[in-house]
Amino acid sequence: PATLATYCLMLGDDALVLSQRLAQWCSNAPDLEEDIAFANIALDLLGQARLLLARAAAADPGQVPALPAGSPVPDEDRLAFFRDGPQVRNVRLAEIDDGDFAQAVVRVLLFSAWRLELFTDLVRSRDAVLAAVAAKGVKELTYHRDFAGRWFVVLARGTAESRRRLVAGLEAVWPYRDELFATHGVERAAAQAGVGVDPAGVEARVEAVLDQALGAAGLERPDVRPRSGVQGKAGRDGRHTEALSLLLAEMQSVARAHPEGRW
Amino acid sequence: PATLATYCLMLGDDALVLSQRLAQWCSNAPDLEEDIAFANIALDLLGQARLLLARAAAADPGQVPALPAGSPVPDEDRLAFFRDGPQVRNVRLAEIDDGDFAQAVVRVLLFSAWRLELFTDLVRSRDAVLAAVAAKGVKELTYHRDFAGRWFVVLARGTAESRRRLVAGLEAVWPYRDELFATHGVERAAAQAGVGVDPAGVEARVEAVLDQALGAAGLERPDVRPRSGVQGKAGRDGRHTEALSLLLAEMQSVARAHPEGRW
Amino acid sequence: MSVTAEPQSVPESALEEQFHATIARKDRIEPRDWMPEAYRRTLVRQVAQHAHSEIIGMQPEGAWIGRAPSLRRKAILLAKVQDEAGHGLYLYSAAETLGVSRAELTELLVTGRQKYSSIFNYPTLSYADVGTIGWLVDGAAICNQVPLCRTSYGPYGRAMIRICKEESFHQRQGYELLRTMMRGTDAQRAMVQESVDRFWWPSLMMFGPPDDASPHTARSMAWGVKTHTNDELRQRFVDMTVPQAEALGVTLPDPDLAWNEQRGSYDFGQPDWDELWAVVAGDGPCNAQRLAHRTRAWREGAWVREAALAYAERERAEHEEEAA
Amino acid sequence: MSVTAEPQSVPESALEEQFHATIARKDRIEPRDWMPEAYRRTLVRQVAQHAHSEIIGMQPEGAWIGRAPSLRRKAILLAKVQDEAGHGLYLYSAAETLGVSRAELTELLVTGRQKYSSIFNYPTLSYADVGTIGWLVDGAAICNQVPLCRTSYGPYGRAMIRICKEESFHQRQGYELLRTMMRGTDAQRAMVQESVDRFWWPSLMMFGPPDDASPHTARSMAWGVKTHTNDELRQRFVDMTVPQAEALGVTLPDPDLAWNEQRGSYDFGQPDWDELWAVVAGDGPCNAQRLAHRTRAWREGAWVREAALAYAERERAEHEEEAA
Repeated sequence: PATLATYCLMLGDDALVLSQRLAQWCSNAPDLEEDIAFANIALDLLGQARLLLARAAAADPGQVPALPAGSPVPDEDRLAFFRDGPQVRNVRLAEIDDGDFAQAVVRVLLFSAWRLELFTDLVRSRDAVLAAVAAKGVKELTYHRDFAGRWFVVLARGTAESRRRLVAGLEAVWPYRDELFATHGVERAAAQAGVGVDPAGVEARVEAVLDQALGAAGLERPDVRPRSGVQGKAGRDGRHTEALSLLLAEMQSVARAHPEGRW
Repeated sequence: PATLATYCLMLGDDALVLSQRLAQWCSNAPDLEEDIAFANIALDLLGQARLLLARAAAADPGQVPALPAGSPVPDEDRLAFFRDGPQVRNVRLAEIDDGDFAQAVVRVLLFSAWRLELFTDLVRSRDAVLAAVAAKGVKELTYHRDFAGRWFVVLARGTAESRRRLVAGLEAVWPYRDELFATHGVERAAAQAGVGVDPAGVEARVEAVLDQALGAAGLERPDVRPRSGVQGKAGRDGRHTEALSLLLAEMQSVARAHPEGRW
Repeated sequence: MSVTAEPQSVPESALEEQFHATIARKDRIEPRDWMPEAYRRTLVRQVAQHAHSEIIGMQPEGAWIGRAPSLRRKAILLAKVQDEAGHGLYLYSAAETLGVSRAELTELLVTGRQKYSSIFNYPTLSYADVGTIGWLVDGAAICNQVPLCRTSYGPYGRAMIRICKEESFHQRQGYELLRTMMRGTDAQRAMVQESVDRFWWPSLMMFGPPDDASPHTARSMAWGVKTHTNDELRQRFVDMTVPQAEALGVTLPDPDLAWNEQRGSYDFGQPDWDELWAVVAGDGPCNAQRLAHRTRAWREGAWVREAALAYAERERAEHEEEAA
Repeated sequence: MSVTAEPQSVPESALEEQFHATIARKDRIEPRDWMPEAYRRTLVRQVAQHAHSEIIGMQPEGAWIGRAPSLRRKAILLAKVQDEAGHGLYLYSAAETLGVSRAELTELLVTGRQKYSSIFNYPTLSYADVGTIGWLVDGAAICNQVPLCRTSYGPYGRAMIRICKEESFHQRQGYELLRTMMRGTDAQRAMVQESVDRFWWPSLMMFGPPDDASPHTARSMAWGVKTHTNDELRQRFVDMTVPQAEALGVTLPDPDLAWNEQRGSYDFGQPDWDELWAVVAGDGPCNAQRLAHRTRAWREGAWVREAALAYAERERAEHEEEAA
């Protein structure tokens, strides 16, 4: 149960943190259609996060932060708002700053192409909840990937400026790619137990999708090396970038000011 | 004692909030000398804030936020880290975003010219602590005002670009000027009790200082109207700009995560 | 939502007679129909101002998406702000049927030549404001907007039907948030009261100045663009809201508020109209901030819109080549 | 703090003999003195790298000034980061005595042609990191730097004396923060341990690669620029730190750490040198972020520096006119 719970936190935190980032576009996007599209993606990911955090709490109540006796805060919110950075398990790709619209597009493309393949396999999880989350998520992630893929090509083939920015975005985001496929012990154990998916197993399929997008855009893979972690550990171990603690400080500020609040 | 305490919070919050803003320049200033100068000003204001918050707590312990029994958090930190926006009493000038260096210079000039005149009179407060804080502060604020005044002239007479930015900064900051001299009920009561200073009484002296700076810079007073409050209430009543709640969210995040922490 | 227009001329042509007959039998004017230039200009201004209000209105609530204190509330708020973007879309589309583009209207907004609802020049200072905006601000907007569903211009009226449906959903959500918070801690109850204290008067101002100071009301009503006076709508809002405030357990900050048995309505005090004029003139607490935010987002997105245009042009050219 | 230089040539001139004699009797070389070009270049690089390290080093700690959890700690941290700016100033001044300007050196930094200490490419992830950086990182820096107070180049050595004094003050403050936190809540103790787990190995890497992989050590020692080998300094640091960790109540994350009675020193494991090389090559967790931050601040400040220059020029011209 601890493995299942931690595994759910990993997938849930990926969605929660990226949802938080993407929601920042709302009222800041290049046009209303993109305000709406980013909000849609953020809402889908938030929905996934809620189901996954609730599943984590049910699987292992011991991982849910304690609050003052009688606090009405539900489990999903305890997990979202009362954990500190080292307990948060998302990959670093989900937390880095968005930069400009081009960088946001590249990040969503990479993230959703990867997560879509994970969820495609996760549909066969022995855990019925995870399987159901994955089945619902596959449809959502297909839309996210296609939205980002379309803009990827538009920006690559739009103007010289948009192409320049897209290439810069690609170089900024790509160093976080390898981490997506580095199997964590918990992921391995979850895969062996038949409840989770080993990310290393989806790498080839994700690569094929990305190569297709790069091809349509007339771009090469960026010539950048992976960003190292700290003593080999990264997001899945709670070793994040500095961006996460500021993201959490904002996200958790109201909830933490009212640990016994009803909302 | 409630009047004295609230009055100390007003002066203390002005210093605390502006200190927080100015500290953001550290590692972001145009050159090392300004990194150091902004840090100096921020440190001086932080020192003033600590003395004033401690005085407020001593004058009226009822205004100090309660924490779990046995919490070792000292009064000054309870006041700084465990009040919400509506309890925070600074003028809005202290909390607005810095914008660029020019806007920061204008803000510091306006703030320190005003506060220097307040403190010059506050030296005669019947409250010995306030009088001592003011006496120490007069020296500090003279330096702050002169630092900002020097840059005010340099930017005005430097390049066309720096002059353009200075004028823009002046127009952005000036609408918060009137609030500095609008006497709040607590300020009036404190002045009548001989412990505080009525800000309306220092307006003419502050104007003279600003006119001198404008003259040296070859600039007119900006042609902008004051920024209204909400039903006539503003910072001194806890009715702030949206910038303050984000500033507090960041500033209070670690302290609030550990209400029983020792630091 | 004030409207300004040229003095109305006496009907001269058959077209103009037809136009007035359509209005008189409460039918809709459609984009293909003839309409007086003053009517078109009035409508463009009103619809654009309404669209701008939706878009600027994303900011005060959007500021709290990142800080929503529960995941459920985060989803509700994000969906609501997204709806506002959607409302902006419908309304800009309605304006486009009158011959002006979204880009033109946005330029008029960011250069300060068109307005938006002054309520959004007040700051949001706590999460309770999300609830209060839903309850009071959306509530007042609905009072203003429900009559607009029957407005004489077809595309505008149909957009309003959809918008009003979503707005009343938002209003219920806002009220529900406040009700939940009132059942929470003392600090939460204080937060709700503080928020209501700030938003009550600005909400009353949303109906515009008193009738005797509203010069365009008569003409707009004759055109069927407006169907009730400012004071009528304001009274309706107060009568609707006071019992809700009692149910909620909050105090409305008006010492003159009292039930008038004779009128069968509540008497209430006057907002600070000087403050309204200051806010309308651009000196409200957030005017500069709202406009700067929208301008920045619009300018920063220019390269993306240009890229999309260039890409679409290229695609079209390639398709035409293939077709040839 | 690695140094690279041309192969040393045999002394030929009287000047060169004098230079070596000065070094041999442990006197200082001063700016007016003749010095071999390779010595000058080595020094410029080392002093610049040291200055850059102070300036880049402001970022990881500076990130927490805004979130310091007590006003006392906020003041301490702000003053410390300010000291780092001051150290940068002295060191750039020392470099300027060798004929290079601060602006030139900063351009070399932001364009990636000069380095800074790799330790600052690790992120700060909690407030405990402020303490750990003081204790371990400043501690390691002091071990590296105390010998530099006796370095052969006068301005550098004198800057180091002042810097070392302040650094040991910072180190004590960092240790004191951790000690206070260890007396706090369980969550605080866990935070300290997590921080030490992350910073222990990078601190050991601060002494550079093992001696057998450090090609320039011999030459730098001969020139009196360096006075101890990397491994000597690393051992000294470990021996100093282990008892402090015990007093603190934290576990250093090295299973091989053990007292060696015979050597009278601690045995310890090897850091992951591959990670060090990756970080040095630019692929550490924060290299891109640190450089982007410094570049942005420097570029954004350009108009201010230009304005100051233009103003100074004008003032000078006016004064000359008056004098004439």
